[in-house]
Amino acid sequence: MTKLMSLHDAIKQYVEDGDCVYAAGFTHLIPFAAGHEIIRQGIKDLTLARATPDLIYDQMVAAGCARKVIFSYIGNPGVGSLRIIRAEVEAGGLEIEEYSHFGMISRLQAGASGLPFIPMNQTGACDLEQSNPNYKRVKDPYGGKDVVVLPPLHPDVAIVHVQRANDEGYAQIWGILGEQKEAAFAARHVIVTAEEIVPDEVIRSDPNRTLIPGFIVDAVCHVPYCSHPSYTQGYYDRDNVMYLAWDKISENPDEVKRYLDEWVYGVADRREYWEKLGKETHDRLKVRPRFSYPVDYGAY
Amino acid sequence: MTKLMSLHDAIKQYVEDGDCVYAAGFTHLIPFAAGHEIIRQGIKDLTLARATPDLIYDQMVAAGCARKVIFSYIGNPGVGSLRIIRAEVEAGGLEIEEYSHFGMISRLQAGASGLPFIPMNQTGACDLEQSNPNYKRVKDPYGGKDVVVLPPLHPDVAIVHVQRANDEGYAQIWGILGEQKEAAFAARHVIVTAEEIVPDEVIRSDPNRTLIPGFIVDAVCHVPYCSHPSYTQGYYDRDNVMYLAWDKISENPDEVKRYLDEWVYGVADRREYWEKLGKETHDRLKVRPRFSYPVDYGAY
Amino acid sequence: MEYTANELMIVNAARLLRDGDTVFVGVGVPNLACNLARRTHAPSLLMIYEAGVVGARPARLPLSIGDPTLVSGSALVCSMFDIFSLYLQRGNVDVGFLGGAQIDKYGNINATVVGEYGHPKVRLPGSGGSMEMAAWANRCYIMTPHQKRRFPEKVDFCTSAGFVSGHGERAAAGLRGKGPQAVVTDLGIMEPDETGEFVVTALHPGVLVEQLQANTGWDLRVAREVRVTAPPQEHELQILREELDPQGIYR
Amino acid sequence: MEYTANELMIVNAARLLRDGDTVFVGVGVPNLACNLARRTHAPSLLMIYEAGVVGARPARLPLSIGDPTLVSGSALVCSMFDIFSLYLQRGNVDVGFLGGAQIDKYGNINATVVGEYGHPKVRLPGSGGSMEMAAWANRCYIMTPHQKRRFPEKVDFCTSAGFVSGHGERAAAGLRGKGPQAVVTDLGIMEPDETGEFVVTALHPGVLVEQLQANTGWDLRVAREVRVTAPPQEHELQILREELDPQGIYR
Repeated sequence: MTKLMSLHDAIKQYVEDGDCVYAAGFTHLIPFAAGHEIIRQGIKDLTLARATPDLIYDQMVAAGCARKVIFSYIGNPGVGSLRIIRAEVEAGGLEIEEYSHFGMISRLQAGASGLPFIPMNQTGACDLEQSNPNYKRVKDPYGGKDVVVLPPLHPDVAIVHVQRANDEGYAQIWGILGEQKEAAFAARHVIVTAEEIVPDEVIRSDPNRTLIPGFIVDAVCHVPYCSHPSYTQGYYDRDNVMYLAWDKISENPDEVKRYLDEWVYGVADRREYWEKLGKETHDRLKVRPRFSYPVDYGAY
Repeated sequence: MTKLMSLHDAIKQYVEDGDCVYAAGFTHLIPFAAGHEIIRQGIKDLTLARATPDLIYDQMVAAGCARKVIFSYIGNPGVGSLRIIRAEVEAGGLEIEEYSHFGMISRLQAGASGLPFIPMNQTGACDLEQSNPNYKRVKDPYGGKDVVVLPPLHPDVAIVHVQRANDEGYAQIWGILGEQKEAAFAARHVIVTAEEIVPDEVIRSDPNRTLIPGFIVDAVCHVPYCSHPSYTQGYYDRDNVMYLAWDKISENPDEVKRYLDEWVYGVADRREYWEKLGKETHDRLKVRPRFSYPVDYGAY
Repeated sequence: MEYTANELMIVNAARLLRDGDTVFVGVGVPNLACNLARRTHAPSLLMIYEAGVVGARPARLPLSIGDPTLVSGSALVCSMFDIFSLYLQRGNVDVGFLGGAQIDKYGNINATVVGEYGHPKVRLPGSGGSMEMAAWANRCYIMTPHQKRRFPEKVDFCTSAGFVSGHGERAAAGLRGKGPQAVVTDLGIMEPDETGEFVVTALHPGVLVEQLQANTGWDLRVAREVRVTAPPQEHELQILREELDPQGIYR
Repeated sequence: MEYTANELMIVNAARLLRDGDTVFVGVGVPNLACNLARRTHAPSLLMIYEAGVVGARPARLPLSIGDPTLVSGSALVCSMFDIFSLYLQRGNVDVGFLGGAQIDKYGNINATVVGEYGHPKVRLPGSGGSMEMAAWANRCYIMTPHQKRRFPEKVDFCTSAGFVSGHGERAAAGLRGKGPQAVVTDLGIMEPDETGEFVVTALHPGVLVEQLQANTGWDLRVAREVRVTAPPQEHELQILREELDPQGIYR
């Protein structure tokens, strides 16, 4: 059964005011197009969860979509601060819930596994543990050191961008996997955005590559270039120029407003956004192919 | 640095009397050649751990290699009993340690993760829990039901068969993955057997396919047809005829002795074993190719 | 049309499946029931194997639950750890099929030992994944020939939980699934009443309640309304015999 | 040959790495140190990135720790959950590189907040993976410019553990790794003494102990023997400037 729909419709149907949203992807495959669509639809009071909020949550906070951010690293990777989130936190205008990377993905893993908690070994760094009441300790019943535990995270919606999916939502990813699979299994609803919608036979030619099964997916959206200025391995490069530019833009609220007006509110969808970026940017982000050696599953 | 050596040398160097051995593989990729080499070298008092002991552990028990079996399903899959192990257990001649599948692989996952325990939700079936003191319960600190926990399993040696590896031990697997990765990470030593030793560039053309990193591997052995009568996806079929035949052979101790004499002690290595199987069997197990669509990682 | 006891069980089990169900499949008769349902009233039934295969489309009848024919052309293959945690424990499996040497009044199953655990009279294969399947699949079905030794009042060893020792115990242990919903035998169908005890709810054509009682080890109760199952239809038997099991292995 | 403060730190950090080390690499200067070591005395150094990439061979200098150039041609890519559990927590990482806004006398690092957590003066990016790296990598190295505000006696917030408040506390918490083994700055190198306190053990050429003291927020002790580091060699600088960072981003 096809779950294909426009990204506009998927956001409309599955993201509500007040939801906890997990837009997945560690540097790679960040679904910027979905974040922009959420901004355009004026959705409010979201709890935005991501290991690395990245530019997309800085923009969503700037646009007034969020009341809270759950994270483990709140920087512009390789550049510096996320200025908008940082300013809001310093001003007390945004609620935060903070983990280490392992803590954050352990919460997702617990959610994805239907478990009440996941144990981690102690790290000796207790200040975060003491600042966040979700952290608890459990005695090792085999007599070792106490372990640190965290409860499951069950986002209302996970948004997961992938290289290719079929119309039922079976999705294949290569390159950095981040927490894509765990976010999808942990969430109540799953929106898959894909660079390509491929025939079922492509997916079934390589079932070990499939990370997400269609039956946990609610909507499949065909959104080429969804992750710009993040990237999709094999499809286009990371736009480091934009990551550096945001550092400047976000210094100045007027510039931020101008950016959102032009690049988010000013375009109807991702296709318009990508066209607007222009040939020079397209060329700069183009990637030469480098194919995997195929593997033989055998016809049994 | 190459870790290539013969299977004979790898077993000689890394498997000692009294060790806990985990020959991995759920139905798929069972390293029969390694089990036979252990029998030929007359290694004793082993603790044999596997979710599904399968024919290989039945044969190793018959040959007197084992003092204990750790398992979660002790049958001949799709056929019936493992008669030799069953008879030994009923006669009290073999120590056992028993789990459910999830319990067994949770022990490996805990071992692979460096954790003192892994939680599982309750199953309501408490008889096994009460028969095996490794099972314990832990209170959910968030107020839910108690969880069931198991401690890590750290085999002395894991033996993992794979489709292809480079000479450093970076190993790629497709088809049923079973607990190959977890066994390798949980163990103190790792022996990788491979259908093919491939150039580094083949591995590096598809890094997402690599499940085991070379630096945790001690020995890499080139052993084509290592898993017969189990199978290697894309390389040869499962020999169901042999699985059915073992059910008869293992009814009669004389037949078992004759089998071991002919097919284990009577051959020097896997190459001789495979040749001895003969053309008819080779033809019967041949598989027509069915390739995966390649994926593009991009040249960045 | 004539049919065998196995065919009767397979057809009746297949009818319990709903279109769109995700089913944790074992080999043998459950595999045939699922494939029959897929080819009749439940074309979008999704088959999951504990070996880690999702959406299998086997081209041949597999002997083992980890056969390569399950993999080639399937939609997704993952590790066993993932299949048990992300799929089964997370609640993503609708239906599990169970079997065992003994099934008791409350649907508890013994697949471990006859006799004492430490000194077994008969050592059986053990749980495999059935302990978890019985606990966490949304609903379970049991298929077994109707024989007295298979239906003791209480199992020697509880490998997988039915309603333990009465309704409410599943909830007390926090089990996600609703437990066994039917035992399909070659004589009829038993379903749990409000106390969790299995009672006769359906008889196969021509079978009398007395036959079930004679082959059951506890004082068998009968539901207020007992239906008679429709006999296996010609098209069902045709699919079974011609497409799914042409060699008649499970006939 | 002339060299910059960054080059001095990178070269000295590179020399601490051993051939065959598996290194959990961050971007920026640690990345350069690892690549320099690989091209000089440690050709089999293995680079692991917290994004899940093992054995990367980046063809260009990545801006981000998750750059696609790290993936193409690498030996293995896995999930973040795997990299933190199977690699880091399991004890498969030899070396981690750490940095932060504050480093104290016991090598504890603050990358979270300046001021109070609930009402921060400066909100920093937070832990990322550094909490776990500091705990579980066999040994850690810290690279940072030598400035007084970066070296308070006690950090405002302990994002990742050094020796906590003295030797023995790591063992008491059961931490797998040995903790920070050196702080490499642009003035010299500090290493922990038997109490876990960082003391001066090496000075870069031409630097005096007094300069370190003037730029450190605690009463800095000096090891009995203090060596002078060898200046960056021509071939080291050449590799850095011509191969690794031709645009001079980290010069």
